Amino acid sequence: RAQLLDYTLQLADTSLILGHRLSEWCGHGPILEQDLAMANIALDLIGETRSLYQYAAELESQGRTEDDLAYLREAVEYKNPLLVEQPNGDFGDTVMRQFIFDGFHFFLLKDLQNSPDSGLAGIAAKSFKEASYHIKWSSEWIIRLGDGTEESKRRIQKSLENLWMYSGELFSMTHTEEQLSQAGLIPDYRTLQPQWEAHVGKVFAEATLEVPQNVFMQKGGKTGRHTEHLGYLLTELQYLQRAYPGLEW
Amino acid sequence: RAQLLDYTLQLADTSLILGHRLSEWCGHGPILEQDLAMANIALDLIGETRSLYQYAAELESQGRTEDDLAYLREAVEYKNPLLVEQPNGDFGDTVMRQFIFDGFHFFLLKDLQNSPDSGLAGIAAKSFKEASYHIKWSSEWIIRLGDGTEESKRRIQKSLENLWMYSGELFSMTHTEEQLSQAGLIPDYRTLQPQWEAHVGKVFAEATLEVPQNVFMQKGGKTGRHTEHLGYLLTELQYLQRAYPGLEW
Amino acid sequence: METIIDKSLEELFEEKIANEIRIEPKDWMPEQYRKTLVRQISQHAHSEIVGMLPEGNWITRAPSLKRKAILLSKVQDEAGHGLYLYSAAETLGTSRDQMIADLHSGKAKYSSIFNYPTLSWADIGAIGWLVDGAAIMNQVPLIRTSYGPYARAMVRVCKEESFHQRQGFEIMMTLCNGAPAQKKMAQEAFNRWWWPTLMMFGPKDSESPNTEQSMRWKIKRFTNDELRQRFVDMMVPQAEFLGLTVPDKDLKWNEAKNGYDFGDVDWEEFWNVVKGNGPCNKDRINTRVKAHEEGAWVREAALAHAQKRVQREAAKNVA
Amino acid sequence: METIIDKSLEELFEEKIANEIRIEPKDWMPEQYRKTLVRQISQHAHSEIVGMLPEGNWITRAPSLKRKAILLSKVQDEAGHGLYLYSAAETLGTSRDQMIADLHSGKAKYSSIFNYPTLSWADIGAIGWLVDGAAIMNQVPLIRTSYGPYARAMVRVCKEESFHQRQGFEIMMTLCNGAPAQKKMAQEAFNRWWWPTLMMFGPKDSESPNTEQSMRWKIKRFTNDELRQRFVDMMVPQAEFLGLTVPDKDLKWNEAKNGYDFGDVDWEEFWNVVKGNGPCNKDRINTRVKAHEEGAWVREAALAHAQKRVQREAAKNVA
Repeated sequence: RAQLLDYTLQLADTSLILGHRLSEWCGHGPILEQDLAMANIALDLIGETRSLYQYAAELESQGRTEDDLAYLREAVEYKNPLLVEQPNGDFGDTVMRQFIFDGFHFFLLKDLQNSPDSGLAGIAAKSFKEASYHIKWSSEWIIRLGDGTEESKRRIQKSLENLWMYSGELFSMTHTEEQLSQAGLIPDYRTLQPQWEAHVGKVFAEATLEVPQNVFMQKGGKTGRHTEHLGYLLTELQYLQRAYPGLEW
Repeated sequence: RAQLLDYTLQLADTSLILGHRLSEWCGHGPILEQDLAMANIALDLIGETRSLYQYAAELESQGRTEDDLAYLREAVEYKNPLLVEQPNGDFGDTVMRQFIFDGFHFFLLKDLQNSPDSGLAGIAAKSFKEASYHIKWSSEWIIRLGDGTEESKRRIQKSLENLWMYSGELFSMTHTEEQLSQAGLIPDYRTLQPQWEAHVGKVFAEATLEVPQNVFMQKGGKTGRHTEHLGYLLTELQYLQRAYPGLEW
Repeated sequence: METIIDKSLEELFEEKIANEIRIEPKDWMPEQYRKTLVRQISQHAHSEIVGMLPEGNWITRAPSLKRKAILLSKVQDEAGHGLYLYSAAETLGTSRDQMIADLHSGKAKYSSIFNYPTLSWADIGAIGWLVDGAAIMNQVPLIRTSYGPYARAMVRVCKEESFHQRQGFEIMMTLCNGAPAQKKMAQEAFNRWWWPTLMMFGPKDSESPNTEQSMRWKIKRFTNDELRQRFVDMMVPQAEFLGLTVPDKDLKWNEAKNGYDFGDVDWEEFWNVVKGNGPCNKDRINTRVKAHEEGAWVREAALAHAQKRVQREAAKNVA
Repeated sequence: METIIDKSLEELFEEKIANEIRIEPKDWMPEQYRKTLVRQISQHAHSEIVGMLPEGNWITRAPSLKRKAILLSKVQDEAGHGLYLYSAAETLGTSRDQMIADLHSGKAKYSSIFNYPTLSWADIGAIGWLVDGAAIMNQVPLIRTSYGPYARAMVRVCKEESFHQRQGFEIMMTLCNGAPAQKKMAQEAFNRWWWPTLMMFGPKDSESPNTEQSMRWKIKRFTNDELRQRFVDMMVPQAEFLGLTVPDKDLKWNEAKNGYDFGDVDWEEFWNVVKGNGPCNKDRINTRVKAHEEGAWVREAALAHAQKRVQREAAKNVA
């Protein structure tokens, strides 16, 4: 149960932080339609976040609420992988971060729908539909930018090179994940990775992008060792809850 | 006394916010020597800030400390003029913001040293020496950048055009300032302005820069109506004090 | 000959207007009617887009996950409104690109209210409650406006706006029923937004040159002063309900007119903001221009890719 | 002929080294000595400059005005150290520009410790206490290093560093005597910084190829393992005093050697960070390169202006 809580929090932190990053785009997108699309994905992720934190609060049964869990922890207590906390950069960086994540998210939720844990399974089933839209959106944009102009290709290839080192952590399993997987509650990520690689490889090929080779994979976020970017994100995210503890909004 | 408190807070907020902005440069300056110089000015301003808040706390006598005053107020309660909260932009923007402020600061402190209020006079005397260094630094840089390369001239002229609209507020007197001035406790800003204009004009002439004409002067900061930039600055500034109320650090 | 045809077209047009029959994109319409509409609809579209910024400013700092989702969703709705309205304006023969270029050059206007900054979370409540309230009052009559696409866009816009207004009111209510610091925050925001909101109805009738023609064409249905009065009469009781003090010492119930007397708007401030000297005019336009310029490579790539696809399809069909 | 002269110069050099006489910039020195020194001093200078970043990361979030001023002043001191050290290295004939270019290209190294992120305020305490502590242990012997300008720079550097270390310890002490959340923060930071700090003394002696020659030339005075042992022996009691638990289950007092036995550093992590794969290697260099590139126009302007001045002076003198 403690491990299930731990894992649920990790998923919640992940969608929270990525949703937050996407929401930073609101009003600043390159095309009005994409402003809408990114807000949509952010909303889906925040919705998923809420369900997950609510479930975590239930598992924990200490009277903490979704907002306590989202707003009142220290940077080192957040368990999201490093990828999702990376800054937005340009639109290509955001699309690439999303694309790397979406494949993972899609295949994970697909399996997680069948978890014997009905809490996780229910949330996964709902979010899986949304994730199917996300992966379509980001894959299309990878292809458009890769197989677009010379400039767009140069930029998105660069985004790929900058972000690829954060892709490995998605599939590297923590102690908690290993145990939950052995207990059959969550998929073995080693079975997800080939599916993800197939999808990613196909899209990159169509986008005429080259996957960087022999990249040293960074990890740490899932055990609370973040990059310095997360702290600044949290100062904004948590500001009002910190400034006025315990109030209703 | 309430007015003196109000005014002291306004001065403190001003040096706090400008010092904070300068401190954001630390480690990111264009030349190591200028990294040092900006940190130096920031330190002077933070030092001035502390003296002013300490004096304000004394005037208020409600048991609040310098840190309570610096860290635990809402954006609309800060009374700094809009100029000092403007983002750093490039080095030229920072130098221009500093230059516009330094002239005001220098001539204000020069007079304020003679205030019959010994609290203000003492702080002003100490800070005046530092301000003499600041005005020298920023004036020299205005000249260097204005009379440097074509690019530097274009940039610094642009900085001037962007920031000039915030210069008027420095000399526009609030109700509090009018009354303190009439009571002889602080100078009449109308007498400071010509001195400032003479200095600024001389430097701009040497820098071959053109002062924008017929600019509508923005104001509001001195009465708590800020730009949206201040809020983000405060989320960082206040984070720890807000997250852990009432602790020693 | 042409004159005669034109005249009969004009007569037809006037007849439709008189009989409340909608004008549609393919119908003949006077050049001035078309121009007025493009100006008004694009201005309305721009207002939605620029209006995303002050509220967007608090998305990352929203105080709860629920509020964050509601706010993000609201700002997203505004982007959606912008889209319908640009489409409606495009039916009159002006491209979205052209309209955006006019916004960025300063030729086209947007609602001045968005040149005020959002300084606290309560501003999000105040904007929803007051600004959306005023917008609805301005816009509901537009559902009956004479130009079809605009009228239809307004149906959806107004429906969503009243939803937003309820959310804004709810934020204010939560703050006003909350801790003293929250109530203070609400009052402070109310103080800042009250007068700018009254300015949203435009200049006094005596100084509004376009009103008469627009009313005649049924683009506009009420005068500025009429709408302003209705707004004050509607909002004062709501403010009282919230326990907020209207920042107007001249406010007084006038039994005779069955409405409130209220102080005069600061018209100097009004015209300053209209002329581009509001607290955020420069920031707002700079932000939009920056987003547009930084997105240029994305738009070019999307276009280039679409063209490649078309060419590949064509090549396939030939083969 | 030349060989003979060289030999006698070399003998002279060796003699000075043996007699602890300082080598000065104009003295003859072996090419390898010069190279080793440039590498070491520039690496040291780079470490000061890159080291500004992790701590600079908390200046805007320092929890009190006093702490903010102390931290800013400390980071400023590091910039100052960078300056002296670049100057010392320049006396060996390599320009600051060249050294900075080598840093940015990845050719030159800096202390790996700065490739770890600062994630909480306690990290500022931990860095001051542990990292500066280790730096001092590495650097104090350098006051007696054979190259004059380096030795003299180190006098000032070490003096300021021990001041910084005391400040770091004081932050830790305040946290450890504070609320439970603060103590937890301190322990968590200690857990993250302990091992990377032990790595600061470099690879094991058995795997440190340059040590022997550097010791012979008295550039270096103690081996890596010697310094690491001294550091552990010094810090463990301090951690105990603070009430912190050293994150090493193998740590144990060894009466026989009158020092602590301690666990083995994760050498795989060590080499990874050295090779550029640490958590922040890319961010640190990107940040420095960005600052340098964005500052190019400023440096060019300063140069252009200085030249204009010189020309104007010259013209005046001619006239």
